[in-house]
Amino acid sequence: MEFALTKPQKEIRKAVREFARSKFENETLLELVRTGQYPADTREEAAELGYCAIHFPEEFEGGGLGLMEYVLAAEEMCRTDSSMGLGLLLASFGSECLFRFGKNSTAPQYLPGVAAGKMRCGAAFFENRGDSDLSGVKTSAVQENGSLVINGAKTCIANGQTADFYVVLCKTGPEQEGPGKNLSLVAVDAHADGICLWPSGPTLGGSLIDFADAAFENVRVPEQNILGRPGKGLAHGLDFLDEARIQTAAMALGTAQGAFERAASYVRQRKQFGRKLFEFQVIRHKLADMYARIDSARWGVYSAAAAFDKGGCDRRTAAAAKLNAAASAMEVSDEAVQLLGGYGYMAEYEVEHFYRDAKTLELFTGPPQALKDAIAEGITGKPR
Amino acid sequence: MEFALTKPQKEIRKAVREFARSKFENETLLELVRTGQYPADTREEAAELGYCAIHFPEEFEGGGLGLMEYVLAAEEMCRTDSSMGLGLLLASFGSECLFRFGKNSTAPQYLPGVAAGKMRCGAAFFENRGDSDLSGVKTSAVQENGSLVINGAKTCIANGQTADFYVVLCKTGPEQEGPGKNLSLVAVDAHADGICLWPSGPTLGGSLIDFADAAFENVRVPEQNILGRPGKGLAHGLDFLDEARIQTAAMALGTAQGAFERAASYVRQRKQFGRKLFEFQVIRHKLADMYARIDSARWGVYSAAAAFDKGGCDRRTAAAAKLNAAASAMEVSDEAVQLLGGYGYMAEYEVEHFYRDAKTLELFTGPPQALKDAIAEGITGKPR
Amino acid sequence: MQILNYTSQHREFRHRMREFLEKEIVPYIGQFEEQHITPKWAWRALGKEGFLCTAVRPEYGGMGGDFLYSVIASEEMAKTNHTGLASSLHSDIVVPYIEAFGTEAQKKKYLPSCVSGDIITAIAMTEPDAGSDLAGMTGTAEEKNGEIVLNASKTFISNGINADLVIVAAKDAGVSDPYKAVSLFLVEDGAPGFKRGRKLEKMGFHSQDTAELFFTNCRIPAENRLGEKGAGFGMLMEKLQQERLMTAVGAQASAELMLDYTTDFCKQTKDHAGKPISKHQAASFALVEMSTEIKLGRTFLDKLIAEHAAGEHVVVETSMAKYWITDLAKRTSQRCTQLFGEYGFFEDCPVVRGFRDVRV
Amino acid sequence: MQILNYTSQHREFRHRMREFLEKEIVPYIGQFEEQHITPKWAWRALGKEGFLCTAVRPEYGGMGGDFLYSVIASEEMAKTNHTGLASSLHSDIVVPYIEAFGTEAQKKKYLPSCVSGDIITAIAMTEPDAGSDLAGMTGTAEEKNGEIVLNASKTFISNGINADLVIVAAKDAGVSDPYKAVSLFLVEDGAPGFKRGRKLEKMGFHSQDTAELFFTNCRIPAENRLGEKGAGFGMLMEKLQQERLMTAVGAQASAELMLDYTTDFCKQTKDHAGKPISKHQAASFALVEMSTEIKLGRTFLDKLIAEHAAGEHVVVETSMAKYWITDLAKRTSQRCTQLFGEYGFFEDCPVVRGFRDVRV
Repeated sequence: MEFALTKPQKEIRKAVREFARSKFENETLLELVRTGQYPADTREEAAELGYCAIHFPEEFEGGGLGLMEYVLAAEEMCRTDSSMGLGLLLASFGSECLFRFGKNSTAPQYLPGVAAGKMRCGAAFFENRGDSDLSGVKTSAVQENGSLVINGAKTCIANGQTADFYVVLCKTGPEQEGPGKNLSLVAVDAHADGICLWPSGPTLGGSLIDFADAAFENVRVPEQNILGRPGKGLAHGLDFLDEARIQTAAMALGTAQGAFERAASYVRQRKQFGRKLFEFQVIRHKLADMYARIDSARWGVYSAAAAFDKGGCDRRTAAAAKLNAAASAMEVSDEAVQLLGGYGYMAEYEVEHFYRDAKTLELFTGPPQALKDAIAEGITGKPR
Repeated sequence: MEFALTKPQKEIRKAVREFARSKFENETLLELVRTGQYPADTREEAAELGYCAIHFPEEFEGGGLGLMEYVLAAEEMCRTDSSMGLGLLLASFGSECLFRFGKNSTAPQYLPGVAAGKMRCGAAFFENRGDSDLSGVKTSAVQENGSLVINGAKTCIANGQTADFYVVLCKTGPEQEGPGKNLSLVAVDAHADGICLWPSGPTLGGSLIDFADAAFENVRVPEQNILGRPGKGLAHGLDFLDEARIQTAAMALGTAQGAFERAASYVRQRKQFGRKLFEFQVIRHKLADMYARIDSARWGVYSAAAAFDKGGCDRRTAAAAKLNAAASAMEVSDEAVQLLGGYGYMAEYEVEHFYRDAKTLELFTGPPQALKDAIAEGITGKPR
Repeated sequence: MQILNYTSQHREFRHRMREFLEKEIVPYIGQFEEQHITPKWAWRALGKEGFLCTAVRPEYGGMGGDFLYSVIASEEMAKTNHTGLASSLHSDIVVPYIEAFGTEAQKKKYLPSCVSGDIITAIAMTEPDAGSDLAGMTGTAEEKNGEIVLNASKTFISNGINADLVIVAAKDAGVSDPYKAVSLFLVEDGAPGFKRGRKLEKMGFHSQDTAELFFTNCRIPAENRLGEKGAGFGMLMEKLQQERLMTAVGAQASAELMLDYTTDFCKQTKDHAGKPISKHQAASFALVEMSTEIKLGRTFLDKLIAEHAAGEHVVVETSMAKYWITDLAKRTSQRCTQLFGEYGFFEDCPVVRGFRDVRV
Repeated sequence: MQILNYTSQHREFRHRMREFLEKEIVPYIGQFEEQHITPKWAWRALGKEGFLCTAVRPEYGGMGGDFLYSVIASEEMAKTNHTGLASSLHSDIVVPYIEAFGTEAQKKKYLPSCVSGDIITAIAMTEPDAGSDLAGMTGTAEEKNGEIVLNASKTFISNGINADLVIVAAKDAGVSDPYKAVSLFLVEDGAPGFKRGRKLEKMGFHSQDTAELFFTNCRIPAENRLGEKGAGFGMLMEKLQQERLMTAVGAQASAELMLDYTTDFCKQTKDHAGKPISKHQAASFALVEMSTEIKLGRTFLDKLIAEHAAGEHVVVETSMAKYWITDLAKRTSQRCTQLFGEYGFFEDCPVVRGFRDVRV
């Protein structure tokens, strides 16, 4: 077994790190985090270097690389700054659905725009804020003269108000069929008539991303906008979620690493009671715990990504990678806030937004309870 | 990055698994665990298949393979049964010192016997039961007419009364030099005059291994019995400890996995309140937690072993691998005991000795506080 | 502020019991642990000194002590760091069934010997396939010719080997509602068809004789029913609060004992530089953190003891206490052993027995 | 058993304050949070109704209430789920210094306005480079021509912008023993050389005006020394118990509030099958586990409140309570947000403000 990155992987990681370090500037960045203004320029610069579509096929202007390379880039971005990382990475959230489930006519329409850092995607899956189970989707898409007519409401859509297109999980079969059956993923242009949007409200973290709720009222799209196989929307949605969980896990990993590095550097500089903080055994042990906690998450994320690229990442592996990485981000950023004392609470010292972003990542793409349900299903099958 | 075992690695793992499953029989085994009687026959059978010296050089009848292969074998043995695994694996504990630090005349004398499953090694490092810091070693080895004369006392030596030779960490410089300086590792034949042994007392786990204390009174061994470089005993001892920690981590990993599998199988069979236990969400989530916990430890152990084989495993990586694996063994076996209810407490259902072995592994080769000291030193350097 | 108001009589009782245990019991505990049973003489010695069943009323031979005496006896027993003399089980869990639900004849017959230690009791509820699910119980009781015929297998029965008298829960096969089918029965040693299985091999509790019990067409006189027919479930529920509370009392005392042992060890053991381990910052923080948790448990528990003693209904809170405090004892055992370093996995490390025993 | 004996007057006070807050304060909290400060009118309204400084004796304008009034006021404020009206800091931490250590003239001058809310107070101890290490403080005070000249930078000062009166800790540069060098000083708004820095941007506590304060050759009259010269350290130590206790009181109330919000959410929110989330086994266990921990914290805290009110020395136990209960509040915030699923990271999720605020 080899535990070394390939040379191109190392190069990507290094290049992304350098990009992030040079472009994510503390003062501007804190201002963005505070105001939630989107760093459109930085995204375009990232896109020019190919960082907005590392894992898209080349035919859509992507890098043609794997999820592993995406993971390495995501980790570096979030390590440099979690909020900036989330801002750049989540802008394309959901666009994978346009190429993962087979050729689709909408892919050339949107993906190059995403790859260029100009377009954003809105994944419109959830309808119930408190329940992340997708099988309860009720938004309907009914065939009518070669079109699909969509009616329903979605909540908590990332890039909700700024997206150029949406990936909407719809019920394409009769309502009485029962939950989860006959769903389909449908690409919907943001300019289509009948979409009404309003902000889902400000968020705790991920503050560069706008979340919105949407109502679809007789929204018409061409039939061929169905992504993947009609009626297989739930399976596709869950498959996408596996990929999204590995992506989120990578962001969490970077968030943990970034918080750890800030804390380590703080305790090396800061004096108290006549000694540097890092000389106190209790502080040292906290650093060691943080280090070991990150170590315990990192390989799981990498191995899930590697398995995904080989086509073999099962649901529980992706879920476990995210569960561990998100928990590690929470614990490590929590400890970082603690280690910085009063400064940990201050925006200026950054770790406070790492902590808020960690919580956001923990709940996005599946809170712990949903991940545990998925893992348990992998172990014992579904319960009755 | 590849996350796949090589074909030979997979084969070894499979072969060891089959060996363990066929040879570790529940009833005999529980009797052994209860009485602490050593399974000498099973060890010799394992040796015939090459499992007692996978990572020894071929010239000493070893398999000439890496620590990675040792790790895979150790995991499978402890997964099948933690006590049996520890019994077979720890019999050679410390013998790596005879070949890791350069050619030594004692290697051909003992290693083939260990590889054959007939000889055992006693690593005599510690002198203070409550303090695992090796730099405080006081046992002296003084040069006298081409011999070394050893005086001092050691505690908690694994295979203490059954070892054929000891690896003794001695002070070879003047006492006033201060702690840690001028130590050397010395191989001592168990038949040498002046060794007095007595049991360290029964142990909580690892019950097939005998632990003893030893007093060395004017014990004479040839000068060339110094292992590695004279005066570098502390460095060698710590290097050995890195390897030993990765080994112990692998045992802990197998222990966790074995406890998890027993618990998963129990909750699948057992009915309560009219349903199978595994159908209760809380039980399912516990299984998921256990699975994710093991997942969070496994890759760290493998990557540390892979790095070790490449010559590049730093101290903190080994320490973090052990910290995570031991914690995972404790948590998972604890939960397994809990999930089995009253049966979890009964010897017959096995998980209780997994739990005791997990605690033993957690403290052996460095309790958490020592590991955290080591990790912190890797991050910030030594404190003043 | 003292939540519990121990009187000087209470303190004198505690002192007397502690002295007795140290002199008469503690020296033999090693033997009990090795033999996997605590001999009956130890029970009788305890009874003779008045340390069993302190709550039983004087007319049945007891001292009629208040609940604090039970707490004291249980705590002092826990501080001997062994579990074989399961006197709290006998005094505070099993015997109260007889006193609360027994007929006058039953009470006259059994209670004085329970107090003296001549009768050791056990309670047999758990079955191999039902676990803690009482409604899933399958053991049956049938009335035939003025006798009761029991058929049941019971497991994990503490005092199973020593018990001279066992309270057995079984169902009337004719009643379909499981909550109305259970009755309790008093089965004496030697009843025809009552057999004890093997002593169970366990992780800990080595001085205690946990066993399987088998009742095969076991015949007992009809008057050995305890309480009303079909009222078993209700009786068990009624006693739940005290049972849970006593479990918490034992676990709390055990956590306190382990922390004391560990604190002593850390103060007395020096590192190679001559500095006590307790002065290592990580160890000293660990001790403070554990003692904080233990104090929280103690305060919560003391309040419940006072409430229980005052007859308040605090069954939810006692469940919480049982859950949290047994977990506290487990966590404490896991963390304390760490502070002993390698010594922490040797049996003569003073917290190792606790590490095994708290998992029951 | 009630550990704390609230009288009907206490209950009436609590009721009155709750009603007042709901009507007069809660509707404006969103504004306070947005403006990153709570306006002075809110303080005055509170003072006017008698909810500030309840402990101050009647001769200085207060109601001379016992410690339970302070606890009630602090709890009711915590239940408004915001931190801007830091009345507990003012009433129970800062003002007690003046009442305990002030001269008659100082008390006459300041206390009535503290009670009425016309004076808002702050305490300035922490310095940018010294953190919680008081001995490492570098701010100095020198007496010159009957005046005191202060030079110090202080940070993380709650009420920093609003404060009309600041208690400043500074050292006499001439005294080498750091424990004998610290004195406390009363600095009024407008004192020459006293400047406020920026409001600090924080993770939470948005309605509170935390600020840096600068004293540059700041001159105050010599009679503005509070207490004896060099006695600062001792005064700070003397007040530590109440400070820690009040922190724990606030954190406990906050944990209880978050659990209430979460329980309500889980009961009201249904999954797609129409089943309330609270009936999902994992969620219901999580709620029970959290409520167990919270009850443990509550019992421990109530006992300490009773002991503190009775004048007992429980400074170690209050440290434990502060450590454990603030951690409890943090854990509760982390676990509660999980139960909200994706909604748990939206600001209008009711526990999100708590998630941010408890980290202070």
